[in-house]
Amino acid sequence: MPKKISMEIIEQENVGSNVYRLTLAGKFSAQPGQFVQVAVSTAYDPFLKRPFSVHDCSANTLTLLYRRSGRGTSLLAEKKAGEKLEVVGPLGTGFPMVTEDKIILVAGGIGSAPLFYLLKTLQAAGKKVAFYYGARSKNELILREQYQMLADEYMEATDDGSCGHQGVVTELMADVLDEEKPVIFACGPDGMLRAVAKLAKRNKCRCYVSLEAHMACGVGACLGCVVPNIRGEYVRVCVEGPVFPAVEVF
Amino acid sequence: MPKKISMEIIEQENVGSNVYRLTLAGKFSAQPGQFVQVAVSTAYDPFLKRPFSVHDCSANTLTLLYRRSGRGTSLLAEKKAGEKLEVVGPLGTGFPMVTEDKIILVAGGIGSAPLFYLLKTLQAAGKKVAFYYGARSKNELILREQYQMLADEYMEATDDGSCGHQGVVTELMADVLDEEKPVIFACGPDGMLRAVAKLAKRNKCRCYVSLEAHMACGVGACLGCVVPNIRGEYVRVCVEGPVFPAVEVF
Amino acid sequence: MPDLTVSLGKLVLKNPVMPASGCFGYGEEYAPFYDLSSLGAIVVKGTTAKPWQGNAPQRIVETPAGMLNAIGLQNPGVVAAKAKISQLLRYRTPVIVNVSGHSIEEYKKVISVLEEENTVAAYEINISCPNVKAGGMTFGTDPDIVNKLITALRPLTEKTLIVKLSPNVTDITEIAVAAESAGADALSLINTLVGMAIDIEKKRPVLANITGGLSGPAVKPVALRMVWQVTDAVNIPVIGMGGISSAEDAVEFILAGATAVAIGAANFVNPTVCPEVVAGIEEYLSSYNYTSVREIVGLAKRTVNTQS
Amino acid sequence: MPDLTVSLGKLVLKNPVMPASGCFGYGEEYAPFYDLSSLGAIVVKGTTAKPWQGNAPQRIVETPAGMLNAIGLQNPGVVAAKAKISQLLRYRTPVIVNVSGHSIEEYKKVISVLEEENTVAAYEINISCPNVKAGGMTFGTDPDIVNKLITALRPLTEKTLIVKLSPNVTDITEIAVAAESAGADALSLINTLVGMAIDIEKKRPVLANITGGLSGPAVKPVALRMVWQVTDAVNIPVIGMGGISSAEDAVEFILAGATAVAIGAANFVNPTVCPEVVAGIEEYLSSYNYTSVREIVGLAKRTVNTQS
Ligand SMILES: Cc1cc2nc3c(=O)[nH]c(=O)nc-3n(C[C@H](O)[C@H](O)[C@H](O)COP(=O)(O)OP(=O)(O)OC[C@H]3O[C@@H](n4cnc5c(N)ncnc54)[C@H](O)[C@@H]3O)c2cc1C
Ligand SMILES: Cc1cc2nc3c(=O)[nH]c(=O)nc-3n(C[C@H](O)[C@H](O)[C@H](O)COP(=O)(O)OP(=O)(O)OC[C@H]3O[C@@H](n4cnc5c(N)ncnc54)[C@H](O)[C@@H]3O)c2cc1C
Ligand SMILES: Cc1cc2nc3c(=O)[nH]c(=O)nc-3n(C[C@H](O)[C@H](O)[C@H](O)COP(=O)(O)O)c2cc1C
Ligand SMILES: Cc1cc2nc3c(=O)[nH]c(=O)nc-3n(C[C@H](O)[C@H](O)[C@H](O)COP(=O)(O)O)c2cc1C
Ligand code: FES
Ligand code: FES
Repeated sequence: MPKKISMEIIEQENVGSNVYRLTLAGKFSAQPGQFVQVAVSTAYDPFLKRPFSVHDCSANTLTLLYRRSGRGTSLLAEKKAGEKLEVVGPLGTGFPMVTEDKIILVAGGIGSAPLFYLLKTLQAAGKKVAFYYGARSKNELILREQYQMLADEYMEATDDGSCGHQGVVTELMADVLDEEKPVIFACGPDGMLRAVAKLAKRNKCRCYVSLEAHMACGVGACLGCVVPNIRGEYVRVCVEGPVFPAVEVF
Repeated sequence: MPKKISMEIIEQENVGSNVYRLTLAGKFSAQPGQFVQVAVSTAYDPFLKRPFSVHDCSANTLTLLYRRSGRGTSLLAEKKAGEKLEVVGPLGTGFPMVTEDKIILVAGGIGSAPLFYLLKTLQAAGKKVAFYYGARSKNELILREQYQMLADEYMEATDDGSCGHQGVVTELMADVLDEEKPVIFACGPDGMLRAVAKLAKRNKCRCYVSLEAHMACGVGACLGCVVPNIRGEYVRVCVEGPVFPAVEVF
Repeated sequence: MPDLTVSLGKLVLKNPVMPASGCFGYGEEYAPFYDLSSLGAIVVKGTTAKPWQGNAPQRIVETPAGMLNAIGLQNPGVVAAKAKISQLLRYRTPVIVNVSGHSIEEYKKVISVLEEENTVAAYEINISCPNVKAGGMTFGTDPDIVNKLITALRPLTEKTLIVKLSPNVTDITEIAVAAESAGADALSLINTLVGMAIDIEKKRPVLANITGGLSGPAVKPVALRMVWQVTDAVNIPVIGMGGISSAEDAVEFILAGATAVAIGAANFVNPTVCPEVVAGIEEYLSSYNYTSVREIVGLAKRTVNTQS
Repeated sequence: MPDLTVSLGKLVLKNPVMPASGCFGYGEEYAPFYDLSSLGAIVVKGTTAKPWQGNAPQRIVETPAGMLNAIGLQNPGVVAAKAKISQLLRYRTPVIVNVSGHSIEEYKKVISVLEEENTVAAYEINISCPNVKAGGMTFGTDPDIVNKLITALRPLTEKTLIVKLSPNVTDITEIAVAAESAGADALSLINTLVGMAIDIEKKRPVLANITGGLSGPAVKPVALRMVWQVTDAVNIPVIGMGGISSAEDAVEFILAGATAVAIGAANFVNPTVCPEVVAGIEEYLSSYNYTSVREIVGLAKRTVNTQS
């Protein structure tokens, strides 16, 4: 059940070029892949709350990982420990629990944000989790060490070859998909998600993707965040998503 | 010449119930009674800059004294040392230099703000300055000790009698005006200013009052801040004022 | 405790606060945040005769102190909506259905279907949606068409008939009077102002629909002025809306002449804004010793008239 | 370095940025902050045949991301204004005079007096001021009156005649077309939206005039939409304004179809906004390798047409 809650900032760390990890205190629980809406201002401008995935959470903390990319995230990045933030959540439909034991997480840049909590949750449930991480360049493989350390398998790719395989991350996945038929959970830029979904389809793997959309309410009331599903109906990213079976939306 | 300048907060002190003294660093100079416009937000809401009198200034600092009374001053009160503020100033017409040697300053509550710098400037010019300070209650006689210490004469009055004479400050002034014919400089609530002006007129003393008005530009361009003068013409508080000869406006 | 009840035609509300249509889905979305029975009424999404798919995304964009939306009245159609609406009855607060269409026939269809059961407390006739190609706002800018539409709908129901006006007109009082004389029991205003935004990197409009409807705090001054004007021009009650985000905002609308208020975009930013506004209005009334909210409806006009 | 020059009728501007009338006094107020010759033009306060006293205070009030003003066209009258205007010639940038009046005769008087000398570069005919009782906005909401007024003024001058439109209308293109067909060389839009605010403690309108004109970032989406619509409907250049506070905002208006832009309330908040916008437009053009600002006038429309 979502609620509106005022949380205190415990820590705000710059963990990479323009990327911040924000840890908040307060009673909070969520499923991996769910998100929260965060107030970046107490005035009327910027007006809307900002959606961020749950990067991590425990009974008394919520951690977000975000890239400073516009007005709202810039204001957020200026906040200091001790300040309060109004948060609404948990929201949306996260990654499903699956019966398969072999799982592949595919992250593109800051799209790694929800996959940390997912990785930990899956491992706690006894799954073997491979982590495939792609980005334009090494400095966009945010917090790569933490995934490298935790994941049962870890592979990385950069467009410019500054780290791992030079090329796109899907190029690393073809063989594994063919042989092991894992379930795939992916989050990242649209182009990457489509490539992953295509590969999954070809290899008959189940694949779930986490989408982004411009949101107002975040709770399903405004119909602002829709994407077309394969039947051409508009479905809400904030309720039916943000995680969708890839075959539903691509 | 007014300019737009980004100033760093050196200190922000709470010096009384809801009153703050804000010290800013930057090359700045002003006449007593002039004011500045301060940006309270970098976003579009609150939209307008806020006008504050120069409470004190030296070659490299500007000090403001303000009461937290609404949205803008609340945001201002949250700012911390090290943050930057955009300031436009010095603006307006301040208190005139006068040839008389005996001067009375009359302050009503937070209206004392511009009179500190005025007091120091007048004394530096060799004037004898009496300071008459009125407020509803002792806790609104902001920074009373500093005026008490500096002024050549110091008198105070509160509505509730919690400090000094019980009653309005003008009740303390009648005799002095009659005998010494000082020049009067006053700043405070409209009712007080009118009472001071009336008393001054009766005693044939010259009297200058500092007015407030809702402002947009602060530089004379919008005609938003006008008050009617005695000829019924609208004059700009931000250019022709904020200090006016009392006989011009009351 | 001050009396918060107000009347819109035959309909009595326990308090003057309701969500604005399209900003509250079919109600359930905000049920996790508070007890919906604390609302004066529940107003549901614009409902049409057949299902509407709505506009292509991007449908919303933030603007200074506001937002643009171009949802395009996506809704499941009146038959499916009816089922959802009956779910709301358990909240023991009146349900108001916002009715839209491309033609008079379509509006009639919606009301006829809903009249089959006694679930709806009032109809809000949306003649002002800026985001649909035919119908919608075009209905709301011509007094003759408004008169024709409301005259056609009036016989279909004994329920309170509210007409929701567009602010995108030269003279909103003209439309208000047309609606009143055709038998409307109350008026809602304002719907959104037509606006747009351009993406300067992509060099094209941000919204797929090109234009959208502006709402939120940015529009409050315009909405308040229109409520002031319309309540001078008609004798039926007005539901004021446009940018209300706090009890103070709501009180401004009531002092300007609104009998009730609706809250739209502010729900998105603060999911508990509606009950907070109810509590805040009550506090305001108490602090000035008013015994009923009805005492302050239009009070600012009386103040002006007394002073001048 | 991209070419920033644009033309409004016969008038060539060195760049497309100017202050909006009423937000820049008679120019001198902002002279301490930067060299006024960096402006594309200087636009002075609404000027009338006789001196106008303006409205009683309170004249302005802040609103979410904007402000309301009810100045009521306080100005010293055309004769005194003429002297101030000649002072501006030393900035070697065109001076545009905003002309107002209660009647066609009064508008004519202003132009006749200013035509006595060759100081003014263009006239901006204000048919849209919401803050004066007679004339003002009433002129701007009726296409026939607009046509009559501009037809009467056109023979008085060979200078560029700009007509400033009101956004408080159902169909702004209708008014735009009326002005164009009566001989206007260019259009300015938008003037302010009529709005109001209420003081809930005093229980009366904040502004002595009751209503005022809304401007600032809050209105930008509405202004941009109207520029988009009007530049579809007429063939004369448009000066876009309404909420412009940054070069990005200005570029949005130019992409929407504006040939030049004017900046109003943002001057109050940032006294150096005008030259900053000039520099920012230049930077934008350079970053996309445009050689002239004229290449991007209306570009967002062409993008939409190509894509659909
Ligand atoms: C379900 C969901 C989860 C997300 N999780 C994360 C996360 O964990 N980490 C992270 O860095 N980012 C995440 N994003 C993207 C994040 O919401 C945007 O980066 C952020 O809103 C940008 O705000 P801004 O004010 O800085 O940008 P601006 O461009 O100034 O924002 C203007 C408006 O556009 C919206 N907007 C801008 N970019 C996006 C975007 N990519 N997606 C949706 N709305 C956008 C803003 O919310 C705002 O309403 C998520 C988005 C969604 C929908
Ligand atoms: C020339 C001048 C000098 C001033 N000097 C001081 C000073 O030294 N110390 C001090 O505490 N106050 C001073 N004031 C008053 C101060 O400007 C207001 O208290 C402040 O603007 C309130 O802002 P807010 O956002 O907190 O209030 P809000 O009520 O939220 O402000 C809303 C709007 O009203 C305006 N406003 C509100 N109150 C006043 C007021 N009293 N006068 C003018 N505009 C107002 C604001 O600027 C803003 O535009 C001065 C005012 C003027 C005109
Ligand atoms: C996302 C969204 C959807 C809306 N949908 C409808 C609708 O279906 N029918 C309607 O009459 N008004 C609709 N409106 C208009 C609102 O009901 C309200 O009139 C307007 O938003 C002004 O109020 P606000 O500023 O509080 O949002 C919608 C507004 C928004 C923001
Ligand atoms: C204080 C003030 C005074 C104005 N006076 C005039 C005027 O005299 N003549 C006129 O045509 N427009 C006048 N306007 C309207 C502006 O020129 C401009 O059209 C409007 O404010 C929208 O631009 P903005 O949002 O950038 O302020 C005035 C606006 C303000 C805020
Ligand atoms: S953001 Fe409102 S429905 Fe998804
Ligand atoms: S505040 Fe603009 S003229 Fe004084």
